Amino acid sequence: MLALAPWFYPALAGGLGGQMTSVLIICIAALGLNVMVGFTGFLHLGIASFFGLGGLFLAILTVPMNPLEIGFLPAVFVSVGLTAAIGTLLGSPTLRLRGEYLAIVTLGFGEVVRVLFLNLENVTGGTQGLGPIPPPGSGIFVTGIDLGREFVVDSRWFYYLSLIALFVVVLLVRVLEKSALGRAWIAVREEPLAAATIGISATKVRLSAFTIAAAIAGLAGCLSVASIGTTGDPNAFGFNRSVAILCAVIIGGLGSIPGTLVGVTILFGFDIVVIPSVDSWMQRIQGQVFDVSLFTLGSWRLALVGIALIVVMRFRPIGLIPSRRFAAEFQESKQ
Amino acid sequence: MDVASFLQQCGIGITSGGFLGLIAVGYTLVYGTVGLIHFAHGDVVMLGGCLSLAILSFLVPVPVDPLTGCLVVVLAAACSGLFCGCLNICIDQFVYRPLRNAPPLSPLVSTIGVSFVLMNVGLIWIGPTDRAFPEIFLETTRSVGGFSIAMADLLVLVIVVPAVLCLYVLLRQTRFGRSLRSIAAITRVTARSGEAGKLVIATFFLSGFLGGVASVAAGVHATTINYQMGHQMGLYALTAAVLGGIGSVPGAIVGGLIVGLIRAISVAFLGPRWAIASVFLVLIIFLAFRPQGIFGKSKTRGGQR
Amino acid sequence: MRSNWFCPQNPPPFRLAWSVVVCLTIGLNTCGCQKIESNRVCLVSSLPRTGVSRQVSDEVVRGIRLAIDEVKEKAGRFTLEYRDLDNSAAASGRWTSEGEAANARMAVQDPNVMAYIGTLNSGAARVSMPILNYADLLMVSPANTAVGLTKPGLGLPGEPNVYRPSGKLNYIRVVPADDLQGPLAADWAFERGVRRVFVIDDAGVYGRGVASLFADRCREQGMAVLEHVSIDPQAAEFKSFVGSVMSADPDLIYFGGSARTKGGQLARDLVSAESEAILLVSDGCRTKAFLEAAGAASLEGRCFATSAGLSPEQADCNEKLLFLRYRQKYGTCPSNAAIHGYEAARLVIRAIADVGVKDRRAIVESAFASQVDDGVLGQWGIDANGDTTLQEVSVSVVRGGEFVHEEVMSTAGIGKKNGSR
Amino acid sequence: MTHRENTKVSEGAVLSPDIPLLSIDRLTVQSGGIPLIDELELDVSAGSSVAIIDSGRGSKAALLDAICGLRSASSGSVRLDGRRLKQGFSAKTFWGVLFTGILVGLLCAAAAVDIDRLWLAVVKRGLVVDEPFTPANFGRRLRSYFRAELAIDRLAGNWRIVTADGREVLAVRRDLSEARELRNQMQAAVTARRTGPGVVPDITDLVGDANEPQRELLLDETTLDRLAAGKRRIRFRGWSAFICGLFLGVGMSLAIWQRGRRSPEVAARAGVARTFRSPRNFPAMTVFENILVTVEQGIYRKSSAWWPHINKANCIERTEELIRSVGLIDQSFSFASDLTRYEQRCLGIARGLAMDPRILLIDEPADGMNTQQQHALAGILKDVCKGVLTLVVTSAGNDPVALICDRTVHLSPH
Repeated sequence: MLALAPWFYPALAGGLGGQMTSVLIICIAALGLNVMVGFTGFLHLGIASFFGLGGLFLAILTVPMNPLEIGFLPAVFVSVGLTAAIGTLLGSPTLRLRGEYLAIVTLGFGEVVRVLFLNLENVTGGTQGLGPIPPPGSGIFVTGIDLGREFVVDSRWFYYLSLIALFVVVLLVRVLEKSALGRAWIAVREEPLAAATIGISATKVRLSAFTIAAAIAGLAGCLSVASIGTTGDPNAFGFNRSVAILCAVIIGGLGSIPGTLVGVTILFGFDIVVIPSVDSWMQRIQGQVFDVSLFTLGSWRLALVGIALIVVMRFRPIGLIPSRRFAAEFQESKQ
Repeated sequence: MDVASFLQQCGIGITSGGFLGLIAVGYTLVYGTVGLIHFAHGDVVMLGGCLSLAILSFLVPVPVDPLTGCLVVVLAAACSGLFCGCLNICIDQFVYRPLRNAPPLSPLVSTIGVSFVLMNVGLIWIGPTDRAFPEIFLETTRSVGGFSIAMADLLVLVIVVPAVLCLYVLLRQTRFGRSLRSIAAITRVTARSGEAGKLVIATFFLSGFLGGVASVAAGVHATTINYQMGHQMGLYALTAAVLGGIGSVPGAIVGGLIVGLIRAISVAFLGPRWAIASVFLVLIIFLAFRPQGIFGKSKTRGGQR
Repeated sequence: MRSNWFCPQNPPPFRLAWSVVVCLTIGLNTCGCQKIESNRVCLVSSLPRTGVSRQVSDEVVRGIRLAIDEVKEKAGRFTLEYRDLDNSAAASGRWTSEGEAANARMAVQDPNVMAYIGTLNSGAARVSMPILNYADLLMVSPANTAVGLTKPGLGLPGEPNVYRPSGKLNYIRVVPADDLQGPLAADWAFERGVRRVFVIDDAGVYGRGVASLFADRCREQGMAVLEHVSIDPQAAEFKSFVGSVMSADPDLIYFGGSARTKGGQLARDLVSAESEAILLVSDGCRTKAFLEAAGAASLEGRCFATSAGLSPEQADCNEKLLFLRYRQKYGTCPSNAAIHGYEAARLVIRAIADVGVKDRRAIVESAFASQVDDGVLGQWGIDANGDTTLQEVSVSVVRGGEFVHEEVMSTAGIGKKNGSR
Repeated sequence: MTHRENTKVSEGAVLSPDIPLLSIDRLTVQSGGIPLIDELELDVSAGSSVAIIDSGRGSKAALLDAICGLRSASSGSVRLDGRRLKQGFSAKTFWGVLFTGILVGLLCAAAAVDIDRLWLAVVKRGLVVDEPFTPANFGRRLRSYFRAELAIDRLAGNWRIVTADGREVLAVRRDLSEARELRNQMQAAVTARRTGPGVVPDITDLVGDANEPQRELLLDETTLDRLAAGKRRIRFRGWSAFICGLFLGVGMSLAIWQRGRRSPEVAARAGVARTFRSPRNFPAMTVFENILVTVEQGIYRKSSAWWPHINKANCIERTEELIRSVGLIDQSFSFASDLTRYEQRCLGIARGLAMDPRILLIDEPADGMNTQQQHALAGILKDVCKGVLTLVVTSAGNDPVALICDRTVHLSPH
């Protein structure tokens, strides 16, 4: 049904489709974060930097400004691999730290990556970003129409691409969760001491989660960068983005995949989709009024998002759709 | 780079490190009592800066002589300190207290929500662009020996040093301080249970107050404020708190000084764009060697979570 | 049976999750005027409407609305509808590439949209140009000054053709590119007898570009470029950095950047460090915000700003129709941003009126062909690259707390100097 | 300190004369200066079972913690088969440390030679003067960067002669050929200056005269020296940074390794299993999962493969068998947090067994149980472990569980 929706609603071909696409893409990144925060229970404040890294690698590999213009798919694979590798390298020294310290280290890593993006202008393009990135189908002609053009002009194509990717990632995460590794993650989250005494090396387990999170976020980054056409302003990969994704995961319900999806859909749907459309709608009804300084939701976005977060946490502290595990754990910790 | 200018950088670093330390103390106190990283703290400080901007531009429209300047600034610091303290208490009572025994990450989200709201308030209050702090002194710098000292930095010291001393006295000599330290020493469960509610309120007020004082210092030091300032300084201060070992007050002060120094020196040597990166790199390397920070206590029983 | 031993959670929430997504899809499909209406034309602008750039974009939008107001919302037989899209996001108070791309796609997919006014930042233009180009939609920028967007061989390798995947041109800017402003500023400094310059930029596309062009021209002129440094626009203050500037002891300090990227803070710190050097800033700083942040009093008579075209203060406020209307509507003189917005909108409206049919290609062509005689910025047209033919840069100085026109430089100067070498 | 020992010969007790499985030597554990355990000597021979009896709470738990590495002893040693429960410096560790060191070194070197400028010089400039991106060109540009040779760059139609890192612009020309020629002259001058005395090309046209300095660029002595020194500088920077990074990385990884040496994981890998008095099961996992995860970990522990294959069916077999043996078969799909205290303790023991360890430390199994539960536990322990694996049980007094052991040790700090 969701897959068919775009055909019924041509509005999706336009900006709305693009906005929905970015929501889906952030869903992917959030699933990655959920592996780290939800399953192994460690606070990770730097997910957006991996998001950005994935996109950056894709851009470096594909843009016409750089000599090595390899195709879209291989570029995606390579950049996801590189992101995962970087995740491992960062994780291995730092993952022995205690919760808050690890959180700050991930935060710091995020900032360092952002600063690198900003300052290595020749590599990353600085604030202007790298672009335009040739769309997946560029150069391929199907019955006379250029697929690349379709990808660029009509956002439904990327909508589908990210939808498929989302399904794949959901399946992957579910499989992982049910695997031995997944059980080890949850063991570490629930009872670190006991987990240690049965020989689960918390560091290794967490490292695996960290790497997987990085890889998934990198994939999301690739998709986002490709759908936008440029890496854009590196500040978009900074602390704010990380924190927003984290909030989405937590209000959705830690450790539960549907919860994550709902959380992202609500939070980012609100920020990316609802507010702009409400604003444009309000403009159309106030079309006659020529005063520009009329009230727009946009200027209150931050407050609205913030209040939404506070309220949700106030009334559903364990998230909207908590996983049964997490709920049970919460009960346990209460008594 | 010659010695004089190097010393000058160190001076700048120490002054900026001073108020970073004060803000860091705010983080560390709240963490010590309710075990919460209070992400909104930086934005509370930002609002304090807005208030002090209003006060100062009302009181000193034109530059004045040093003594009155200092008095006015101290007054402003006190006002915004009170304001931030009360603001902090309100935030705690209305937002965090209901979540005392929620899962550990939920209050974190609320703090982020609060910080968004506060940031937006600041945006509405002082607008999106930088706002200049009024000139307070007639002479902006005074050259002593080889290198010149900005009056603003002296002023920052005038604000910060007494604050730190008062804090020390408060924590060492008074009953409040002792019980606070004991709580920070024992687990936080006591703080969650109702009987320590007063203590929690006091803690939030104290951290807010220090934040407010620091905000004036920050404004005087940077000479402009904007609504995203809180986010920036919050990051630095949080880093300072962690570097010093989160939960320990002297650690926060020392961490603040270190962060300030690193920042100033990296600005001088590597250029302004690498400040944040170098601070965080130093943090990461340091934690690899000493994972519990400078003054932090290492947990004996397998230290996860 | 055994399978769910391993995971004690049950799938139903999934359906819930998906249905939420679907509901959003259904609920929001109403936005965007989809049905083709024979006598209505949409005119969209995509600017950062929240956060740091709010002030500037507000002024641009005022200009646009004024232009539409002038023609009573009529362009030929069409009634104009103006939609003011936002390309910035809440979390970061600046333009986001997602927002920009979404706006561009919305405009492309809406058959009524015939022109796209934007963007404020050259970086954002890089996002939307290829999209709009594929759809042959006219894009008029009131503020992009990055050289590579239009001029072949001047920007990055491959520019500007990478932005023109369809091979046709559709991008016009009513504001001269940096390669006019930077060098002319250098010439001005040279004529003032400046010999030692210290160049600073904000590490942005615009700032970096204009600053390095200024620096190069200075070298050509034989002035000593002591250093060319990029500041961190996120930093709170530049005290320690200013120290190193002072130790270089320049005659003139050039800042390429805007008030949004800490231009004001920098100026303030420079002054408070008691530098005797004159301060020359690019047109991004020629705003009230800059003066507020820097403290106008301290800059009195020693801070100069270049701006493309004739500066508004030069023509006093009652001369031109625009100024009159703008005054009576908003009570102030229009800033450069407002004027450029106004000109962009006027260009578009004329093009639409001339063509008279909803044919995007035709509108683009007539826009390229258009020639403005009664422009606020003087007489100008559009050259083959889509650049304005405007060749003046006006220098203004801070007096009495605001920028006052000083003199006009023109590219004639550059030609002369080139001849002499 | 005295240990009153009374060994009673019970049927099936394995009294092994050879070296004991677990040997504790003069172990002292303190918390906050107060000695919980003082100079304890204890040997447990393989297959035997020991009950450690003490009325106080802390010291028993402290002993078990010290054995399984949750708490570090202030003096003395714990040996399993005569080997200390500590991670040795294996070849794997060595390579890991070395790898980290080299990696950090490379990062530092990249930062020192300014990777950004390197990219500019190697990738971007080639495109500017559009020469094809071939390995040959790549190598040439790389070398010329590390030789700090002058290069040609473009900005908005101006051809500029710049230093290799593009920081310093020496001259600006309007057409390429002119710039090229000038660049070659200057490069020749710089090389001559670097290689010292020898044939010095005529560079007077480069050194403009001071009277009319405006138009022509100045390549004065100091500039020449600076440029000539460029090669040495960049090499020096790169190498020194690499060395520093190497040491830093090695130091970091060694520090981390040192910290991780004496950790419960190590003890567990060596075959020490331990249950807690407050049974630390995984509350939000079903009983089944609780045991399954432990079984899997046991298999991981045993297999030396990098990615050991787990036969799911076998795991499930073993799990069910264990559940049955502790009599939790009815609760096997309820969350551990829903179990009664007794059941939780059973689960804890089952988890201990699931690792199939060489020695099992059980912390106060009898604590908070009524007598028939104690007897039940005793029964379980008896028929599950007795004679099969070594057992160390702590308890507060001579309760049934303690009584099944071969011998009892009273550690009583006087």
